[in-house]
Amino acid sequence: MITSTKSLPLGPGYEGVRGKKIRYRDAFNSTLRAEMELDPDVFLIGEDISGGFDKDTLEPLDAWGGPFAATKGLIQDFGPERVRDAPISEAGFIGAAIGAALTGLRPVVDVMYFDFITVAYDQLLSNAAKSRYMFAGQTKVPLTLFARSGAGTGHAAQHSESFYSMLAHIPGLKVVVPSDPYSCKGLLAASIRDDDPVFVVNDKKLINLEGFVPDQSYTIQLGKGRYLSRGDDVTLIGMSYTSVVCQEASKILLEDGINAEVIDMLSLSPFDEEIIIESVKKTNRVVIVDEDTPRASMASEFAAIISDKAFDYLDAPVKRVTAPHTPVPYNKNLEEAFMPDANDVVATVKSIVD
Amino acid sequence: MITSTKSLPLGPGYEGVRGKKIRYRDAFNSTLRAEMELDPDVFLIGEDISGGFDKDTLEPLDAWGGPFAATKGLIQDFGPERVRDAPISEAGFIGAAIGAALTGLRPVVDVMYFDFITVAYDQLLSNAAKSRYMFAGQTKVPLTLFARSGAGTGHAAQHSESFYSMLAHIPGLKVVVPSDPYSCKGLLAASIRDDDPVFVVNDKKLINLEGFVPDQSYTIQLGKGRYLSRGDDVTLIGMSYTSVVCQEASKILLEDGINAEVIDMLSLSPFDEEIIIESVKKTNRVVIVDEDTPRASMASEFAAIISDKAFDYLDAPVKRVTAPHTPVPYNKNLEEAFMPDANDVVATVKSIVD
Amino acid sequence: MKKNKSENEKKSVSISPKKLRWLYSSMYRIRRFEETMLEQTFKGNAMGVTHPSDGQEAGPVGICAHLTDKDWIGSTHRGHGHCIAKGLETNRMMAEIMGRSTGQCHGKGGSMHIADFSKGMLGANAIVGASIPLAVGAALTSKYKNNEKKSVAVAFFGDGATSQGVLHESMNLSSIWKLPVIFACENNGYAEATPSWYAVSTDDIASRAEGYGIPGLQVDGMDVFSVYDAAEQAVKRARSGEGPTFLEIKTYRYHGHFHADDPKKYRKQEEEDYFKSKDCLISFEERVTESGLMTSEDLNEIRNEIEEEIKKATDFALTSPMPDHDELYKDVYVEYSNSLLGLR
Amino acid sequence: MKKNKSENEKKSVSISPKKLRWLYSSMYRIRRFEETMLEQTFKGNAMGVTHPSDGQEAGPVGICAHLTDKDWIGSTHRGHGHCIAKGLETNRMMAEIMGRSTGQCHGKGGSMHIADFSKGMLGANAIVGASIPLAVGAALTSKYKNNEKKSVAVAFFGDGATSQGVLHESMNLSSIWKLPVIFACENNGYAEATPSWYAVSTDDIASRAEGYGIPGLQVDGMDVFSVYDAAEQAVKRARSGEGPTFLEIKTYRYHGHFHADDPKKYRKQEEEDYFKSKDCLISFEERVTESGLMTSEDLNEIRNEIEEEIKKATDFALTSPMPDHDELYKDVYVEYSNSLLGLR
Ligand SMILES: Cc1ncc(C[n+]2csc(CCOP(=O)(O)OP(=O)(O)O)c2C)c(N)n1
Ligand SMILES: Cc1ncc(C[n+]2csc(CCOP(=O)(O)OP(=O)(O)O)c2C)c(N)n1
Ligand SMILES: [Mg+2]
Ligand SMILES: [Mg+2]
Repeated sequence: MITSTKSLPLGPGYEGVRGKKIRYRDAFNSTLRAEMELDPDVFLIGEDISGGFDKDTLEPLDAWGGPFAATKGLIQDFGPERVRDAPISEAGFIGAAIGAALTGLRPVVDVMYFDFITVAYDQLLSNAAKSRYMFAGQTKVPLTLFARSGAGTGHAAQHSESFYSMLAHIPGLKVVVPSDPYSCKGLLAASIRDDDPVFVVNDKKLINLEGFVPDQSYTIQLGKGRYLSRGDDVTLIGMSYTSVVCQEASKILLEDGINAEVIDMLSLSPFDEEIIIESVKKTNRVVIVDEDTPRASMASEFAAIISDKAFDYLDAPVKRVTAPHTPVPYNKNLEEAFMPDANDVVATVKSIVD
Repeated sequence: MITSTKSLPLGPGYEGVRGKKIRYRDAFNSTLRAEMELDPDVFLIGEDISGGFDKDTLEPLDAWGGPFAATKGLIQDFGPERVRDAPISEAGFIGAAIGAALTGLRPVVDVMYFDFITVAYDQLLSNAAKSRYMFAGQTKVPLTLFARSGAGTGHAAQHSESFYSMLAHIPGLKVVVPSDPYSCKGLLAASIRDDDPVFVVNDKKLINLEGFVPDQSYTIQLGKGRYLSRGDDVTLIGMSYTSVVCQEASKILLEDGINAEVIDMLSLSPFDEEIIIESVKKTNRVVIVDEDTPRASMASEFAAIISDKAFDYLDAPVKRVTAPHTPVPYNKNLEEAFMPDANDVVATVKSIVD
Repeated sequence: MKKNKSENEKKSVSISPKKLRWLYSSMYRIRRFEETMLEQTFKGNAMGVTHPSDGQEAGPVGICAHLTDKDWIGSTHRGHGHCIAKGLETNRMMAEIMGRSTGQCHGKGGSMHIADFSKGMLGANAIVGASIPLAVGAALTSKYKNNEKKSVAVAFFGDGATSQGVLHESMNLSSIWKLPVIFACENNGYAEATPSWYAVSTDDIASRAEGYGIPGLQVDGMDVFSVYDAAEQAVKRARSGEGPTFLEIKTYRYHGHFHADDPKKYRKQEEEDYFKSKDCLISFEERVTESGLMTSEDLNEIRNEIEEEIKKATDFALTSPMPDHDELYKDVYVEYSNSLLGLR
Repeated sequence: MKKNKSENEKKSVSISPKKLRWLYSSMYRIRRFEETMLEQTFKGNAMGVTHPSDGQEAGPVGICAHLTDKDWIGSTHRGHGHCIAKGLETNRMMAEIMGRSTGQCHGKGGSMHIADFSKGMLGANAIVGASIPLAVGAALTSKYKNNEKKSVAVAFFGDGATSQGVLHESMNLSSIWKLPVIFACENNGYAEATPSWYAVSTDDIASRAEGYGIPGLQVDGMDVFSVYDAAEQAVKRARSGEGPTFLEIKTYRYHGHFHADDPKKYRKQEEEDYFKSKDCLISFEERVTESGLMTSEDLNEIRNEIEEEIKKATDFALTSPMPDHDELYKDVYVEYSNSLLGLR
């Protein structure tokens, strides 16, 4: 049922498969390790991923296990060539990673906080995403980047962004947003093995989430969403952490007799148009939930696709529940108000379900 | 009818007002000049806007009149302090412009090609757009940036972008897309006088477009769209150059007895929700036309707003005609296929009008 | 490059008693603010991550001693010291860290974004390197207004930030434009856990400035008099229209990178001991009492005043109300408009 | 810093006849390619803007003389010279500029994006400075594969690009990582119409490299032997694992910034005359004929061959078909998928 060659877009339903309950962060770390073991061309670049060096022995110290402990233990086992600690030069080392990808390696870059990608935005947009096209397929850019998005930890305006929609806008780039340990493993492995540049967005609020993860190696096909629960009354579309929010909302709705179908997009570019259309054709109502700010966002995109391709099946306005069009505030009450939560979703569903 | 204090969202209809037919580029240049004369705190920064210097006399030469001749003649009259030629350091000098804006000046930055803003993306997103919010209104960022967007001139993938939707996504930033000499003057003046950071996007295909421009000073309120033509059968929504495309399409459609209403958005952030809703409520059908690539774009945003707030009035799927999800190719046939044209719009309209 | 390694033992004599008092009280204020803030962070009263700067006090204090409210500074994630040296009020700073409505930014900015434009403090910045060009811009305003004498700008940043390209762009710009700006690199030897000997390709960061036609000085950042002297030269240069100066301030942070970081994991005890033996407060105390410029009582009195101030600041913060919900939507744009703000 | 101003008159003697021939034919090929391309641009046969590099031939040729197809170069908007020096075929280059399906990038890249990965040419880049870290990355691959001996990387860029922060980041990275990379700055005195004396805060760009622990050499870019010698040292350093070198190549572009730019508007005639008097082809011809290494007939023969080649290349390009419409959608991703590609 689960094989390493077959993709598993549908998530749960893997009873009988050997595995265990682990945290999202551990799924991430062990997948990085597995992919590095699998392919000697896979290597890491990022700030502080060696966690310092002993001044006398020059040995890496792995003081932090890398940002968010994502790379913990890897420097010891793979050494500084494969776990390359970088100065604070995002444009420089992401550019170098692209150059390495163009010449045959498979770099995996820890961007730390999602916000920092803006410092290297030109390298990402003009080089990573366009090289293959401009050079008519002479080359490919098997680059993976990962970073932590999202509000909720009091990191304020410059460390809490969820602007993945800007990345999904860019032709040539792929974007995935795993929402639990299972999808974290499958999507990270798929991203690293993919021959195009892929940005893996990890919401900070998911990092300690626990969930069942099969022991064996597997990938989840990029561009496929999954159902987290089935229902007839309304479709809830989540991505990254809002998939958790949608599940919470669906439980509350159930108490009021409303059967929500929850879709977890998993990938934002490419994204799974079919699953959205299929579900909306059945439920005839949809609420899209996104922590990114609303304007020209993935929430807008899904709404646009639905209002075009499922138009005849819609019984109610297409609704979005998103962050407001504001930066992320520091104060935790304000920050909580910034993030869409289950109550916001429930209220919106009730406004379109009679 | 036209006054410098009142805004003019509605465009044409200014018969009796003194003015003349001039090119878009000349409207731009003379507005820059007028705003510099009006306010001594307004100054320009950009690459090559002095057009070189005589080695012996150190006199600026204005060899090019600046990129696209936008600043022609200004260095002579305002001198190098107010027309500050910058090295190729977009992050540095846009950052410096933000710093100048924070401390009381009103910088206007020539970014040259739109694509280059990615080099300074962090300064734009993390500093220009967020400073006022993070610092709770202690300061403001009266910064204007302008750049040339769009395909059609054989500049290939890195000089032809129209990714204004990414900018419109950013809370704290404003984005305007004038589409003729008249709106160019009114929106540029309004942008420079505005106390928030505003990005003025000029499509290269518009630069030599001629149109009537009143002699007097006036502004067009940011965030207001306008009708370019009225009709009952379908609403066409254009922005920047696609407003021209929509007008062309409406003429072709008229021959087939289809009365299109053409809306020119003029501003993308904030944008004129009311005009869209008002029109769609009347026509019940809409096609959004955009040269930006489709995913998480302004076309998506308008579709999302319509499918939410005008849902009950829609008689057909909400349609987008955009560039494909690809970089801009060099070859001119391919480049032409990349850009949405009147035929694409007509075909799409016919698919939803019976 | 001129090195400037506190050979000037005599310097302190020429500083006015009032200024001496200011130097000490500012350093002590920073020290106690940071220690108290850490306590409060561990009690759960700060709302997010905090980056203490204790140990590094001499840098900002020695520099800001030459500045007025009309001068500007740009700052970083490790910015409380810069703020205090620039004259910000500790109660509104503490309130900001606790996310209160009385905070410097109404609780919307937090520890990494304290700003006070009335004091010439451009706002701390949490993107490494990103505030450097802002200071260049403030210097540009000064030059534009023909105002170098009254207004110069200082960009504070760390050794880690020297790896950001925007620093180099800023140096080149300010050099060709002869702007009144000072690049103040607080080299505390580490960027997070990464030592500067690994990440920075030179052990003489100040010398890089020469490639930009900017004088570079290296100063002992544990000695406020060394910093004071070097900054005096730099500020004078700026105010007289001669352009930028680069100061590399060799210093040390006593705590970890952020509140919960244990620096023992990547720093040697003897290194810490060495810097603590040169502590800016102790060395100041010794110097001024030995030379008879101040008495132990003077110093004691200052310390007591500051203890009191910080206690009051903490109480002020703890008892201040949270911001209104409405603050979420305010200040995105100058004109407050609901229709701009999206969907909820 | 070691200056290296073509004092080495004798050097040419030690270069093999075959290599000498290659140097001359490559420079002449670039010259004639650029002139022909300009003609074709003015005839309307190029599809967009073109940036000729004639005058600057000695730089890329003197450097690429030491490289093989396994070595990598990164290039710029003014990249035809780099391409030709690196061994790309002029017919497929000309076809690319004319947007033909037979072009190096099927007509999708154009003049500013010619690439040939089989020749170690990483693709020209139209964002100033942006290809520099790509070359660093190619050098990283080499080091990763323990392959410095076989594969080094050269980043070509202009004086204007030295103002981009990413250059400085790249220097620091390659210095601390000891990567086999050469920073080849072609200082032609101008970035568009802006002179480097205005925009660059030093008149010794190479000296900046020292702040990064990188040796910097300044060479006469009108003399291929000077470049050849300096590049020899730099490539040797790279191949032996000693790390990066910075070469500042003082050169001149004979034409304007792009095809339609008239440089007379911002450059003095005597400056142009000076550089033309040092023309790399003429000085080469003089040197080799005077020293008896080659005869005028040898040179003549080479020129005739190249004339023929360029003529053929132009015909090839002019008679090649345009790309299929389908090319618009190809190569966005490795797996060609319509569903990824949007709405039309
Ligand atoms: C662009 C960017 N990259 C990475 C970070 C994460 N980060 C925050 S502080 C820091 C280290 C900064 O070191 P340094 O400049 O020496 O300042 P210090 O912390 O030592 O005061 C890093 C890497 C960031 N905030 N911004
Ligand atoms: C990031 C960026 N900014 C501006 C430009 C516009 N531009 C193209 S070439 C050029 C001048 C480059 O000068 P230099 O590096 O000296 O190279 P040269 O043209 O002299 O060969 C400029 C400003 C660009 N392409 N990219
Ligand atoms: Mg540090
Ligand atoms: Mg140049």
